[in-house]
Amino acid sequence: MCALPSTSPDLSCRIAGVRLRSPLVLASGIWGTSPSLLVRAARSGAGAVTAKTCTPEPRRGHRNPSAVDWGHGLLNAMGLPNPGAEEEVSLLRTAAKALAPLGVPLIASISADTVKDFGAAAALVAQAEPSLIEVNISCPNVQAEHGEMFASSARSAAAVTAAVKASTSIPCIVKLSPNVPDIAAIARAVVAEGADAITAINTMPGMLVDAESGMPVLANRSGGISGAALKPIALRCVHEIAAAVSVPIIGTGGVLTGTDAVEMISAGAACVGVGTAIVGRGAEAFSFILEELTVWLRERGYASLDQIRGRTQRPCSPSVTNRPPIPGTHVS
Amino acid sequence: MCALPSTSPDLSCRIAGVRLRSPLVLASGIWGTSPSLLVRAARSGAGAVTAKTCTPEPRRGHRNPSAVDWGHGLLNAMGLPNPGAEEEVSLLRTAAKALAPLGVPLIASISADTVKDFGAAAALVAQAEPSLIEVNISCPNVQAEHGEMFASSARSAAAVTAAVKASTSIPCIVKLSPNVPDIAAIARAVVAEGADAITAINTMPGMLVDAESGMPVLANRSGGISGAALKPIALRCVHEIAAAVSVPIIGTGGVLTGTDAVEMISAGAACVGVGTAIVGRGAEAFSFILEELTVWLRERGYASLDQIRGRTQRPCSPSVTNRPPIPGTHVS
Amino acid sequence: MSGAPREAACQHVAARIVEKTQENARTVMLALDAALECIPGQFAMLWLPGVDEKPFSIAGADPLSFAISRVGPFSERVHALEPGDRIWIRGPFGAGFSAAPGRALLVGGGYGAAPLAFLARALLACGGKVDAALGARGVGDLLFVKRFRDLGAAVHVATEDGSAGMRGRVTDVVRPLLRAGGIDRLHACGPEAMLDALASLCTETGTPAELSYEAYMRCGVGICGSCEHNERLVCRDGPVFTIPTGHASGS
Amino acid sequence: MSGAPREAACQHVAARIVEKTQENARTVMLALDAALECIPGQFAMLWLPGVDEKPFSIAGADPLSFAISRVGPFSERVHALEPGDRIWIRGPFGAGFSAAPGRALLVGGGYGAAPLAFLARALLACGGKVDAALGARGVGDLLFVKRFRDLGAAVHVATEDGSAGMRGRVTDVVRPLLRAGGIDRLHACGPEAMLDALASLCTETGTPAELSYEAYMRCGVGICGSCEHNERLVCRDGPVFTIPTGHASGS
Ligand SMILES: Cc1cc2nc3c(=O)[nH]c(=O)nc-3n(C[C@H](O)[C@H](O)[C@H](O)COP(=O)(O)OP(=O)(O)OC[C@H]3O[C@@H](n4cnc5c(N)ncnc54)[C@H](O)[C@@H]3O)c2cc1C
Ligand SMILES: Cc1cc2nc3c(=O)[nH]c(=O)nc-3n(C[C@H](O)[C@H](O)[C@H](O)COP(=O)(O)OP(=O)(O)OC[C@H]3O[C@@H](n4cnc5c(N)ncnc54)[C@H](O)[C@@H]3O)c2cc1C
Ligand SMILES: Cc1cc2nc3c(=O)[nH]c(=O)nc-3n(C[C@H](O)[C@H](O)[C@H](O)COP(=O)(O)O)c2cc1C
Ligand SMILES: Cc1cc2nc3c(=O)[nH]c(=O)nc-3n(C[C@H](O)[C@H](O)[C@H](O)COP(=O)(O)O)c2cc1C
Ligand code: FES
Ligand code: FES
Repeated sequence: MCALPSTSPDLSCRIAGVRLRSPLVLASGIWGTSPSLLVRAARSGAGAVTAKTCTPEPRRGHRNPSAVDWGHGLLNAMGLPNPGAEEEVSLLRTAAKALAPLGVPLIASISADTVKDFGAAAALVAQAEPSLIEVNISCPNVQAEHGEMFASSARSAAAVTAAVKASTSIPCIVKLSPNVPDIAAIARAVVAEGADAITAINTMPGMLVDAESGMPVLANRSGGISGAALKPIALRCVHEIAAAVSVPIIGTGGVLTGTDAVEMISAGAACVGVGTAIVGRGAEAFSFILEELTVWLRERGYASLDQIRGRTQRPCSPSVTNRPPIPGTHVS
Repeated sequence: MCALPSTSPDLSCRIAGVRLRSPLVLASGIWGTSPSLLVRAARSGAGAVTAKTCTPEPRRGHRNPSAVDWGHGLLNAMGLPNPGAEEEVSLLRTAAKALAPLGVPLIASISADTVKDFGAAAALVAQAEPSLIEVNISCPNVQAEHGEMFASSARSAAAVTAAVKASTSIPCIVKLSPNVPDIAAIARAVVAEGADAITAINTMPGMLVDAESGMPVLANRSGGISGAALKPIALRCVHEIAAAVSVPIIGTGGVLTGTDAVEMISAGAACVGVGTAIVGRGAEAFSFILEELTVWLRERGYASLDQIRGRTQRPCSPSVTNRPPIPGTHVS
Repeated sequence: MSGAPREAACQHVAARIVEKTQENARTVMLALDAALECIPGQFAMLWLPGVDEKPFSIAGADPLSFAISRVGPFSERVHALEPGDRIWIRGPFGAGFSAAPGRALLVGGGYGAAPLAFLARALLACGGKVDAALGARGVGDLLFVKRFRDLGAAVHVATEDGSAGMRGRVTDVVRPLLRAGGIDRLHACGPEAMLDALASLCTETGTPAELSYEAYMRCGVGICGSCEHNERLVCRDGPVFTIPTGHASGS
Repeated sequence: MSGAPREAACQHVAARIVEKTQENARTVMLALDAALECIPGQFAMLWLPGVDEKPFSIAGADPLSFAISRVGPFSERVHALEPGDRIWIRGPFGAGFSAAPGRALLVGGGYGAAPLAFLARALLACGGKVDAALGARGVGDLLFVKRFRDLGAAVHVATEDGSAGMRGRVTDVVRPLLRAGGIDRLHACGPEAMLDALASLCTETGTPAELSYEAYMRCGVGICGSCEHNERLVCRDGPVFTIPTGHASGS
């Protein structure tokens, strides 16, 4: 072990020209768009906060049960409850004002049922002048026009990106979904249309069943998996996207500890989304994770996040050792 | 609670005309194709056993680490080590002979890099006269001709199915992958080409990162998630497939207990694949799960699995209660 | 050693109703055959598969009980259940009341009394003294008067229509009690307007207080933000909040 | 209370080498700064990221130690490490030896002695007596002669080339010991041929035995079937098997 350097490591990072003093980003949908709760996340240590996804029209969301802790994370189908993009603008304005003195940028989040409406929603929330706009094409709990998420194909993901880019000059982040065969291809498609950053990933579709009643646990039957069970899926997606494109990635999914954040940045993330950690660690999750990350870096003498970013991309030397034997050939 | 009926519930089920005395199926890749280990699974309570996937040529598989228990299941990239289809035929023959007196059918499993080779592999293993042939188009640890799994698209999945069906009259089961936007569409495509049953699901692609070295933990970098973390993904896939097609489904993924088996059958599975349970519960996992399932059914007065199958498909009455309020509108 | 993996603490448990008691015109008490490790003031989610899931205060731990007032479609469905029927629960959620010796005044508005008899037993068990002030619109909404009397508490009643006790609001009976002094702590649960009035009274008289709030709940685990009340999450920071600090109390 | 979630028992831990001791011509003993709760006969996987991961017997628990013989590319890489360097471990895996009082004969072939000094300490601690029979091709492959002597064990040595002890195989020194009687139990680890010969000897003389086998390991957790040996999984049912039953021993 080397002696601890007296200076703290530099935890700042950048997304599309926006500087974050901490790499932890409040994930969309966590704590809604309540300005006071967004401020609470910022005070706890979030370097940026993402508002709840809003849609052109208000949505009531699904009935309960809408979120269940199943022991390996959370399964949720909130159903995007939100007051609609117009009302959202005033919430975002209030939030941005409260966040400014803290130096914490606000990320708006939008979703819609059609490509055109995505553009309109972007133009609308842009009025509140958020630092960034996240384009949620990957919510598993709402249906798009063709019955599939826009994040399902490179073509539809690109179309949404183009519509949003044409509607606003605020940098935009496209949020991708894990349940596709080749997430890198989707990433390339949205970057080709001008996406300034990528959030990877949204939840993975899943279902829980209550054995006694034989009913799905969620009122919406299926929902999205987040938390611990999502981490290896997210790490794999981030690793693949980082190898395919060069825009910054908000690595999101199952980051519960400082070590998880190290792993996510090692896989190539510019910064790290945090959501479900709050269920296990409470509202102070950000400060805990930030402290753990700081100690981890300091103990190992790292001065900045750049020094650990993308390490999973390094080539390894598999020819060093003998190859495994062919199995089964000796079986009697 | 009702009094326990004196008779045991009927645990038998059918896949494509083949009768299983127990609904538990040893999943492919567990314990390889060693005849003595397949017999061990049968003795422990498996109603059918699936051999390790074989490929036209022998494969050494990947270096270690090739399987890691990460606390929420297993991540593995064995890399399909197998002695090749020709050698496999003699292993399958030995296994089938040993299993016959136990009344436990043998399921062969094949994979290949091209549609044509799938057909050839099917014809080859058919020589050993397994009761069923499982077509593994969903191994995340090998690459197909076009760089994607055959299970990734309805078109390629259907092509493989057609090739296999043309090569053998043994009923075939197609094994699907969860990382697609719409698994029901793939299921419909393979059933249209004559698939006699479906196994859902294979592992979900994921990656673990070692924070200290910044390296992926698996020698193959990414691998497949199985066990606890996979269960809600598998339940959702089985539910969606059962709603789309009427062939039997071997519901596979994260079944660790008798209650898990109940949930899987409730989601529409004809029978239940078991793999990673062995890591936590040992070689006797089958007998434990079978006993738990039996007790569960008996305590509730169910006489057979038919009485609990597909309960998640029942309509619910969401209009009974008031809809949730639109959020955010009262925020100060 | 069958090595069966443990279940998550917060997944649903299918409980069976073992007893159903009519408490007032619109409230039944359900005793269940399940157990939750909990303290007074915490709540659970009650689920009827295919119908809905709603939050209810834990009204007793042994047996696990809930006092359910019929106010709408879900509570109506629950009222239709009989002993032997199933109801699904998960919990406990939230921060409860703290139990300390001294003289405590428990203030319940309508079905807000639900967690307070449970709390009274905990207070008495740790050597405290209990007064209860119960308010409602009319006698048909008054909850737990007999239960508190049976516990030996002094019970002060107010109804808006004067059908029982003093005519007026529960704050009208609380005010003189607080001003008279001798109350070490106030614990209350009920409608927001009542809680806000009590908060002013407690601030005025310097009485430490724990107030249990309601809010519309979705996730119940502090992540969705649906239950925000004055910058705090009722499901997680609360439902019990202390004044004047506004911080969560209990464990 | 930062509420940090627990890590899985079987994930890799990055350990640091604190001591490196040359034990014979091709074997080094590495002491690490990590801890594993384990018993003698269990093994761990040693991982060098980007290189490979291989199974090694735990040669001591305090400090956690491994005796590594240089036989190929991976063990060569491990030999190149120095104190202060990192090596990754996960485990323990498998079923170990059982420790009981009485007179035990420990038989090691080559680096098969690796778990036996650890076992000797456990046997002595529970009141047992220990004889050791160590065999190797030549003196350069003999392992732990001094360690066993330092523990007070009677040490019997055989080398095929006669460069130390009796010329011959270790079974040649074991045979008379077993036939003479007085050995309550035999524990052995080494090449399969040695173990099979010992199994016959033990059956012949009615000596209960625990034999530790090797096999090519992939998963290490009993799921892939790679390590099957006589219908059993070496990584999980073994590596220690009892004869004549063939069942796993230890905990
Ligand atoms: C922490 C907490 C503890 C509670 N404890 C009790 C109790 O012990 N006994 C009891 O009878 N009631 C209790 N309630 C209120 C109970 O949740 C509602 O009465 C119930 O949800 C009404 O459902 P409904 O379909 O019958 O009526 P609805 O027509 O849906 O609603 C009637 C009223 O209840 C409110 N409400 C509806 N759903 C919720 C929800 N998910 N969360 C909060 N409020 C809601 C509505 O805003 C409306 O004012 C508690 C609420 C909370 C938040
Ligand atoms: C349960 C167990 C305990 C062991 N304990 C020790 C020990 O304490 N000290 C020690 O020096 N060695 C031990 N070994 C053997 C050790 O794993 C091999 O020496 C090592 O893997 C060789 O790797 P290599 O690249 O240096 O040589 P290679 O050239 O890869 O192999 C040399 C020899 O080791 C065998 N081998 C290679 N990989 C494995 C594997 N994954 N599992 C089993 N055998 C393998 C090969 O078949 C070959 O015979 C143990 C093996 C097992 C199974
Ligand atoms: C309760 C809940 C609500 C969510 N709502 C949204 C949302 O509105 N928009 C969105 O893009 N993602 C939403 N998500 C997904 C998260 O932003 C995040 O991508 C996911 O939870 C994975 O991160 P985690 O494991 O840290 O929670 C939601 C997640 C949860 C748990
Ligand atoms: C070590 C291991 C090896 C596997 N090998 C194969 C294989 O060869 N062919 C295949 O179709 N599936 C293979 N699988 C996937 C399983 O058959 C099964 O679909 C998956 O593990 C989910 O089930 P589980 O959660 O019960 O393990 C393998 C899984 C594991 C853990
Ligand atoms: S109900 Fe979701 S945060 Fe409280
Ligand atoms: S190494 Fe995989 S079963 Fe033993």
